[in-house]
Order: sequence, then structure tokens, then C-alpha cells
Amino acid sequence: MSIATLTDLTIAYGPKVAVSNLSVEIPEGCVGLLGPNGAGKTTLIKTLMGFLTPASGSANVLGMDVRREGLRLRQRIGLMPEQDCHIPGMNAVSFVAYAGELSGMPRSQAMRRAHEVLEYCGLGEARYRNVETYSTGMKQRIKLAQALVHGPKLMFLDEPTNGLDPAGREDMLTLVRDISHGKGVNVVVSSHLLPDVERTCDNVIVMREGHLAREGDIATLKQGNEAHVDVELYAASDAFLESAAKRGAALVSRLGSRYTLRIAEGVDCGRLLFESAGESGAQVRGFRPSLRTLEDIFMEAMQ
Amino acid sequence: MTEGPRNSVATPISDLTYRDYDGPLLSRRLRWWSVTAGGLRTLWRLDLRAIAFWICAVLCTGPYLILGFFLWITSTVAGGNSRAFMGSAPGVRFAMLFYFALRLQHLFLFVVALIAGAGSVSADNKANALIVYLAKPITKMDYLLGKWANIFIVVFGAALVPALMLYLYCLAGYTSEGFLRDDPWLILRIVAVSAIAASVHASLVLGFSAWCRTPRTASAVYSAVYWGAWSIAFALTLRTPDEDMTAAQSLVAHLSISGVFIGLAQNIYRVTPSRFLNADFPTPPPWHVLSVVAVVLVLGGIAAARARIRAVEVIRG
Amino acid sequence: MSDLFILRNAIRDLLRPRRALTAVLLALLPGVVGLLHHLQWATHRHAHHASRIFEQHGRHAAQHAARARDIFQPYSADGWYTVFSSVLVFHFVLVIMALVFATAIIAQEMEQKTISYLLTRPVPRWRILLTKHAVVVYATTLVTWISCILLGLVTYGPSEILRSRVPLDIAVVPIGALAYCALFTCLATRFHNALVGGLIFVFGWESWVSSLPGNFQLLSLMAYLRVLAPHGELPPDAPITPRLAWIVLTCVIVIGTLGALFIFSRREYVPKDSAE
Amino acid sequence: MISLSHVSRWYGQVIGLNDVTCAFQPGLTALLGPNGAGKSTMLKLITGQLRPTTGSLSVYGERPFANPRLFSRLGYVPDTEGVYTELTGREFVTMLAAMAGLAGSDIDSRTAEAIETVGMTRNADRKIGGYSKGMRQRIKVAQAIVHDPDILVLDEPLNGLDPVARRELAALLQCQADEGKTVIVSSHILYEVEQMTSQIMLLHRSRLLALGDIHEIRALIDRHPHRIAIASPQARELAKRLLDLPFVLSVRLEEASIVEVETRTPDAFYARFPEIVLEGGFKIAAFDSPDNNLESVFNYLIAG
Repeated sequence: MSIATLTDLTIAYGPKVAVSNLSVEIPEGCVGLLGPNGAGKTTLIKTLMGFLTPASGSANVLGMDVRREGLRLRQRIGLMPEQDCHIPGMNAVSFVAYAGELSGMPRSQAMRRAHEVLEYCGLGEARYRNVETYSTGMKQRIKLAQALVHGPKLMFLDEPTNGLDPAGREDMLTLVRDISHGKGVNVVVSSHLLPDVERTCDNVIVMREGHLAREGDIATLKQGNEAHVDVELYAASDAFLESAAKRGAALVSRLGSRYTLRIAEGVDCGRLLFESAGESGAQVRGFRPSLRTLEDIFMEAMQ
Repeated sequence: MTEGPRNSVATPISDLTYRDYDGPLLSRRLRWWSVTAGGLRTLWRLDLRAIAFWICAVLCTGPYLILGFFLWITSTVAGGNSRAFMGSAPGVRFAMLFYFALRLQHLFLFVVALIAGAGSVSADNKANALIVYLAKPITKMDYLLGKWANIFIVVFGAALVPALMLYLYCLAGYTSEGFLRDDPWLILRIVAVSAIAASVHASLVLGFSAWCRTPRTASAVYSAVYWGAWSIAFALTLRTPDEDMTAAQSLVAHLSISGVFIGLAQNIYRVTPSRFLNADFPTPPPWHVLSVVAVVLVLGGIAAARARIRAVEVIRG
Repeated sequence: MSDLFILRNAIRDLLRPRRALTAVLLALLPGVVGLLHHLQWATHRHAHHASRIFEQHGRHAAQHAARARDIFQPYSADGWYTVFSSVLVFHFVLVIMALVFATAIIAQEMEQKTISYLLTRPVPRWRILLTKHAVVVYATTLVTWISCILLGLVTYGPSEILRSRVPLDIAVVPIGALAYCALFTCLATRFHNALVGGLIFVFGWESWVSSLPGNFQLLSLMAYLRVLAPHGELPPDAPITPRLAWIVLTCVIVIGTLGALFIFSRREYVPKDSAE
Repeated sequence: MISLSHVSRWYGQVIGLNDVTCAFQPGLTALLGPNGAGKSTMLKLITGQLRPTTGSLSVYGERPFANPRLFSRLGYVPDTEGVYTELTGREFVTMLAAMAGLAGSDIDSRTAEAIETVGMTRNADRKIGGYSKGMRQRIKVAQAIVHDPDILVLDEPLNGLDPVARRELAALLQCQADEGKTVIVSSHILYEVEQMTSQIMLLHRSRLLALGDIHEIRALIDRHPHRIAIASPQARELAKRLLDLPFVLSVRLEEASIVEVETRTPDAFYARFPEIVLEGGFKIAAFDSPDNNLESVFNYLIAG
């Protein structure tokens, strides 16, 4: 079952067409929305939230038509915007409670729910501080909290891990993964950091200049050709390449001390690599069948 | 077998991770009130803005207190006769007290409106808060109406409460001298004048706040416009005291923002031009002219603010 | 070559839409007010109330005019020109323009967060500031000239304008612009929100200190400027003589400008929020 | 080249850098560290926008603060989004090129060349206000390389770029470094930095935590033994066999076919392991060290 179906949707800002007849099903769970700058990702999010009326085609989100039921739609959608945004002069609790009230929750429910969501987003101890004094990481969490407070069924996260340091990124990714699996909340993550998308999302939609470039779940897209092997040596060594070539391994690509070799069928690549290393005096630091990363898929889609 | 305390879930350990919210939801018609309530709550805190606001609110009561005090002093000295203070010039009635107090008070009323409203939209622009508001199920009009009502209630309170205090004092002390007989509808006139002043201020402050990037520039621009208009209107009507203004000049004199609602107040209080505490008041233009100008100001301010808030570029591509 | 680009950068700073609008409005303000007033009251000439009228509108303007020895016809063109030029052109347009433009050169770059591009160019900082300062002084003078000429045209009419006080005022304006711009640029390099400080100095001090009794005038820059372009003869016992005025104004210009250059070269300008 | 000795810097009570002594060599160095660790402060000190509160800092032997002689050899890309929105890309780069002291004649040619290298020729004549984040970043890099500086300092250049733009920028910085320039890049996106360089400088709590080649640093962290995961059908026998090696600390069987080994002396293990596999005829599907990447080294160092 899909949470949103788009049938040849076209969206334009005056003459400039941002999205041109896009037909795609957004599946449940966590979906990655990828694409270079200017591919129409944010325009699509704006339309699915009922801000923009599409030039032609139709979009049906959570069973509601985007053109007519924008307001009712935003009742069940949460947006975590890319830019820093907060309501000035409020501390975390009153800000999140106010966001709840704006979504229609009565004041008492909003206050209770604010505490709960802040605790969940890991801002428990900083909940009485003014939002202006927050660090980048905490600002990202409060943006998530204000989007979660009214219990949305669909969340749009725009660059959730942007500008976060590795530790902050780790926490945010676990949060996104936890919400989108088994809690009845579907999440659409629009991000440029592909390993992050790889770690949280199951499906991915790649857009390019307003068109759909790739679509599907990540596991199937990553099926690479098993014949290729990524080898990492302690130090680059051409001798190793020659001895490997003697045993029937062809060089596909190299980056510093990392090589990708194509090995004939049926050959035990472990044995082959260790023998070549032994012969050429190089030290193998690791090898594995080369899996296509999401970045490779993305780059292919961009050609 | 008595049941032990059972929590709502079958298993003894309840799951404290994220859960959905399916509690009650209010109807969208009242959504503008939560914006207003949010704004009003910011005046209860102990920050500089709230303190400045309460000081100005107290100053707003100043003129009424002073007039009440003088009324009390002169009437006790002259054996309880209110005419002693107000003078026996024809047409001078209790309404003159309230009109004169409003003339003295309009500076503080302006400052109250500035503190309450200058940051209402501009601070949101600066902190990019519009995305948060408009990503929620509220429309632009809810947002604007809420902000407008926030400023209106604050200024209306600052104008009405002191007037009511003086009204009650006169009611208690001077009904024997015909305070009620003199003008039974005075209380309604006071409410009307306060409402007009509050709505004019609310719309204009909202309009300027929407068009300026920071609260400081919004208050600077509104002050420049408010006092600029007042001083130009004053400069253009310099004349000798015993010389009357033609109707055109009187219109020019009232064409500043404060001129509009003070002129309307004079019409509503039906205070004919006469000398009171050696101050002279030019005859105001007729009320229907001024009320047209007032309506234009009120609607113009809201329209200007609405034009500035467009949802589309709220989320920049 | 790089100075040409700094010049263009500075001019672009000043031509921001909001600032250009303020400049145009202020240039027209005195002329419009003078015109409106001229039309309103051209027909109501009542000589016998001269002192009351002066006492009512603009006490400091009246002080200047009253102190001048030859009490000229109160309702003559000179009378109204003196009032409006002193109140509007000098006390308002010149000072506000100097303040708005002078504080803009640094505040604009800081707010746009583009100052780091300028400060990492191989151009000495004082050259950058000096070019920008020169543009500001030129712009302030230009706007004040326009407003003064407009007021003169309205009050005297094109025929008499050359013989009236306007040319003297026109001559004094550049000096005033130099002095005020030096002061405000110095303020702007040192303090973050110099605009607010400047406004307080202008409206809180300059405009009414000259009407205080005693020698408070010595502390107001405008008093010295007015001495250079007296409207009517100066009383002999006046505390400020033209010579003293010249000395003080030159000192303010030199110290202010050099101070601004020195501060700008020494101080660190980093946009606040990125000081992580 | 660029050397700091006991440099520290405060903003009022907020500490930016605390007693850092280090030097930057030609080539690409990545400046890493959690938010608020003082990366921006260090870059602003090097580019002469800030003065150190204590200690001294020298670039080509001179103090960099407001020092015009140095700036002609310096290219700086700020982290803030500040741009002259009313200029077009070409005007912006031309202005800064002229102010960088280029001779009048070759300003336009160098500008066109710089804009070409960052791939912005198509949008060069549009207003920067209308640029997307990626395009702004590219035009900011263009202004930094237009006067061919010897030192190139970039503050979070990869932030907000899409993968295509990121890869191109990484390649551009790589070739600038190969030309012998000193390129300093501060960034959070570790897996991107990993592909650019192995020279890192790690700041933590405003102090210098690690400086040098990532592999050497990883080897030095003996508090965290090396983990090596081996995928093999005969996992259990291999595990038994590996246990006799003296330098193997622990062996764990993850799933059915994955053996995880911990050792403090990785070199000894990597030397010995091929022989065991060849003798025992084990079939190895894959093996690598999960904590050999920059992110885990970063986490080990930060965890302390």
C-alpha cells in the first residue's frame, strides 16, 4: 500500500517548470528522495504539503487530494525544514507546545505531548532553555520535535543531518530509523548524504531536472555483478597487480591503494589474492565482492 | 483476587518509545486564538520587553489619574461641586475629561502598541518562523488575524482600563451632579473610542512589522511615520490663536495617524470646541470623513501584511 | 585598479533600495513642507503677532533668529527660509543622511556576511574604508544640496535665489557633511549598532541643546556649523566665533576620520553567529 | 609555511582554541572535529581575520592579521552563506580578482578560467541571489582560486552540496594540492574527506587531538584493539585455527559464516593470515577491518 500516488504531476513557477509529469508511488516506511540541487525535490515536498497547486496532473497523499484538501492534509503531515527556524523568544517546551496548539491540540494535551516528544528527541535536559541558545545539533532535534508533536502520519525531513558532526548524525539517524519502522509514521528523507540515506531508508526515489531518474528499494538496486572484487592493500604496489593479472584477474579501477579487480568465474578469489600478495610482497588489508553503493546508483542515474 | 495495578498494556513493562497522538483536536475556527494567546503569553515573562510593556501600561493610566485627582481636589475644596474644576464654560461636560485624557495619553498608547506589535511578524521573519506556522494546518488569515488580535487586545486594554477607572470614580462621586443624566451613553463612547484607537494601531503596526526585517527597524519606521505625520500636520497648521481654521486646514491638521482617532474621539464624545484648562482644540472634520480614513488605515495595514506573507517561498527551493 | 572596484562596491552599498528611498524622501521633504506651508499661509500675513508665532513653532529656530541683531521682517521669505532650513535641512536632512550612509558602509557588509571577502583582500584596510567614506561624504553632500536648493526655490523663487542666503548654506553643507560623516563612521567602526546610538545623539542631544541657556552650545557640532552660515548678523558676544568654529570643525573631521581608519585596521570583524 | 605555537583564542568567555601548536605542510589537510571544536576559529586565525589571544601564528614567517602582503597568496572560502546577492557570478569573481591585485588585462581571462574550472560558465551571468546552495558554493570557490593563491582555506565547502558537486569539488581540491599548494579543508562529511586525503588534523574541545596520517593514528590507538571480520563458509574451523595465534586477543562468531578477530598488532596478523588460509585451504569470501575507516577512528579518538 502506498501513502502517496502521483499521476503525471507537473508543477511550474511561472515559465520555469520545476517538476514535469512525474508519476510515482511513494511506498510506506522510510523513503529517500535524492537528486542534485534544482532537481525539484523541495518543489515536490511543497506540493505534497498543499502549499503549491500543481499545473497539471494529480497527487493523492494519505487518501487526500493535494489541490482541495491542503489544510486537512497538513493536519497529518509533519515538516522538518532545511533552514534553521524557530519561533523567537520561546524556550523549547513552550515552542513545541505552541506548535502542537497550532495543529489544533488543546493547550493541556499540547503541553503533555511536548514534554514527551522532547524527551524522545533527546532534548530532555535542555527543554527549558531558549531555542536561540541551542547548538546546531540541538536545533535539528527541536525541528524534528516540533514536526512530531501533533502525531503526523507522514513526515518530510529536509536534510535532517545537515551540518551535524558524526556523533550528532548518528543519533539523528537512529531517531529517524526508529520513527519510520513500526511506529505507523512514514518518513520521506530528502538528503544529499547518501550513506545516511542508505542507513535509514528502504526505498529511494532519484529525481533529475524534474523527471524521475531511478526508483525502487535500495537492496535490489544495489545488486552488483559479483565477479568484481574490491581489494585494499596496505600500500599501492604494481607488482601485486602483475602477479594477480598472471592469475587471470583484470584491473577495473584503482583509487590510491584500493583496487577493483574482475576475477573469472569459479576461481577462489581469496586464494588468488593471497598468493599474488605473497609473491609480490604486498600486504592485503581486506577484500570483498564489490557492492554497488547508493552513490554509484546515484551517479549512474545522473549520466 | 484483586487485580494489581494494571497499566493499559497487557505486558508488565510498557513501551516508552515514540507513540502516536490520537487525542482530541479543536476545530480550526479557533486556531487564530492560539496564535493570539501565544503572543499574549510572551508579555507575562520577566524579559526586558515585558517589563517595558508594563511600565508603559502604567503610564497610560497617568493622565486619567491626574485628571481624577484634580477633580477630587477642586471639588472637595469647593464643597463637592464638580463645576469648580471643569469651569462653567457652556458645553463642557464630563465627556471633556475623557477626551482630554485621551489627548494626553496617545503617546503612551503608541509606545504600548509598538512594544506589543513591532516584533509580531518581523521577529518571525528574522527567525524564519513562518515555515513552522504555515507548515501547520492554519491559513495565512488565521496567522494574521491572531497577530492582529494580539496587538488589538493589548492596546484596547491599555486604553480602556484607565478610562473605566475614572468612569467608576465619577459614577461614585458625581452622579448627584448629573454625571449619568448628563450623558447616559458615555460608557459606550469610551469603549468605541478605545476600540478605534486599538484597531488603527494594531493594523498599522502589523503592516510595518510584516514589511521590516527586524523588530527594531519596524519600530523605527512606524515611529518615523507616526511622529513625522504628526509634526508635518502640526507644522502646516501654524496660525495665530484667534484665527479659525478653514475646513480644509482642519482636515490637514487631522491627517496624522493620531489626528484620525483623536478627531473621531472628539466627534464621538460630542465635545464642542471650547477652552478647557487653557488648551484650545481645533474643530475636527466631520466623523464620516475621519471614519473613512480610519477604515482605510485598518484594512490597508492588514492587506499590506497579507501581501508580504506568501507561503510559496516560505520553503526556499 | 582595485580602488575602482571598491568604489563601485561602496556605491552599490548606498544604492540599496531602502536607503535610496530614504535619500529621495529626505531630499524632497524640506521643499515639500516649504511649498505646502507657502501655499497655505501666503494669504494670511499678520505682522503684529511676530513674537508669538516664533515662540510657538521651533523654539531653537526662533532663538537663532531672535538673537540675530537685525530683526528682519518675520513674514518675509528670509523668515520662513531660516526656520525651515535650520529645522529641516541642517538639523534633519544633513544629520540623518550622514548617519544612515555612514553606518551603512560597515553594517551592510556585516549583515550580508560578505565582509570576510573584503578583509581577506591584499588591499590595506584603511584604503577600503577611506574609499567608502569618501563616497558617503559625497552622497550626503549631494542629498543635502538638493534639499537646500529645493527649499530655496520654493521660498525665494528662481529669480531671487542667488541673492538670498542659499548660496552661503550650500557652501557650508560639505563641511557639515565631512564633520558628521567622520563622527558617525568612527562610531560605526567601533560599535555594532551605531545607527541607534547615532539617532539618540541626534535627536537626544543635537536638536535641543542649542536652545539651552549658557555655553552648552559649545558641545553641539551643529552650533559651530550654524556659525559658519549665520542667518543674519551674529551678536558680538556670541560664545562661538567663526575662527573657533573652523578650528573645532577641522579637528572633528581629522580626528574622526583618522580614528575610524585606525579602528577599522585594528578591530576584528567576524559575523557573530559563526564564531564557533 | 603555516605554523601555530601555543595559539589560543577566546570570545569573551567562550573558548575558541586552547593552546594549539601545529604546522601545515603543502598538500591537502582535512580539519575535523565535532561542532564547536574550534575549526572555524582556527581557519579565521590563519586567514588573518582574528588575532590569537595568546601564542603566535606565522604564515610565510609573517603575522597574518590584516596583513595585505600575505593575502595575495591566500584564497579563502567562508562557511557563511553571505554573498552579494545583487551581483552576477562573473561580476562577483571579477571584483574580487581585481581587488586581489591581478593586472587589469588578465582579470577577465582569469575570471573566465576560474568560473570554467568550477563548472559555472552556464550560470555565470545570472544574479547570485537566484543561485542554489550548490551553485553559490561553486562561485565562492571560484573567487578563491582566481588569483592562483599558494594557500587555499575552505570552511565546510562540502556542506549542502549534492553528490555530483561534492565529487567535482573534491577532485578540484585534490589537483590544487597536487600542484604543491597548501589546501586546508574543514568538514563534517567524513566519508567524503576519506576519499580526498589521509592527512587529518582533529580538534576536540578546542584542543588539538590528532595530527597526521590516518593510518598511523589508527595504529597508535592501542586502547581499541583492531577488529577484523572474516566471512568464510568454514568459519568455525578457521576460528579454532586462529585461536592458536599468540597475538589474537579474542575470536567471536557473528553469524554462521562470519568470524571477528581482535588483535593489538594488526601488521603481525595481516602477515600471518595469508599463510594460514593457504595451508588450511580455507575458502575466504571476504575480509576487512570495519574500524579502519575515518569515522570509527574519529569516534575512538573522541570517546577518549
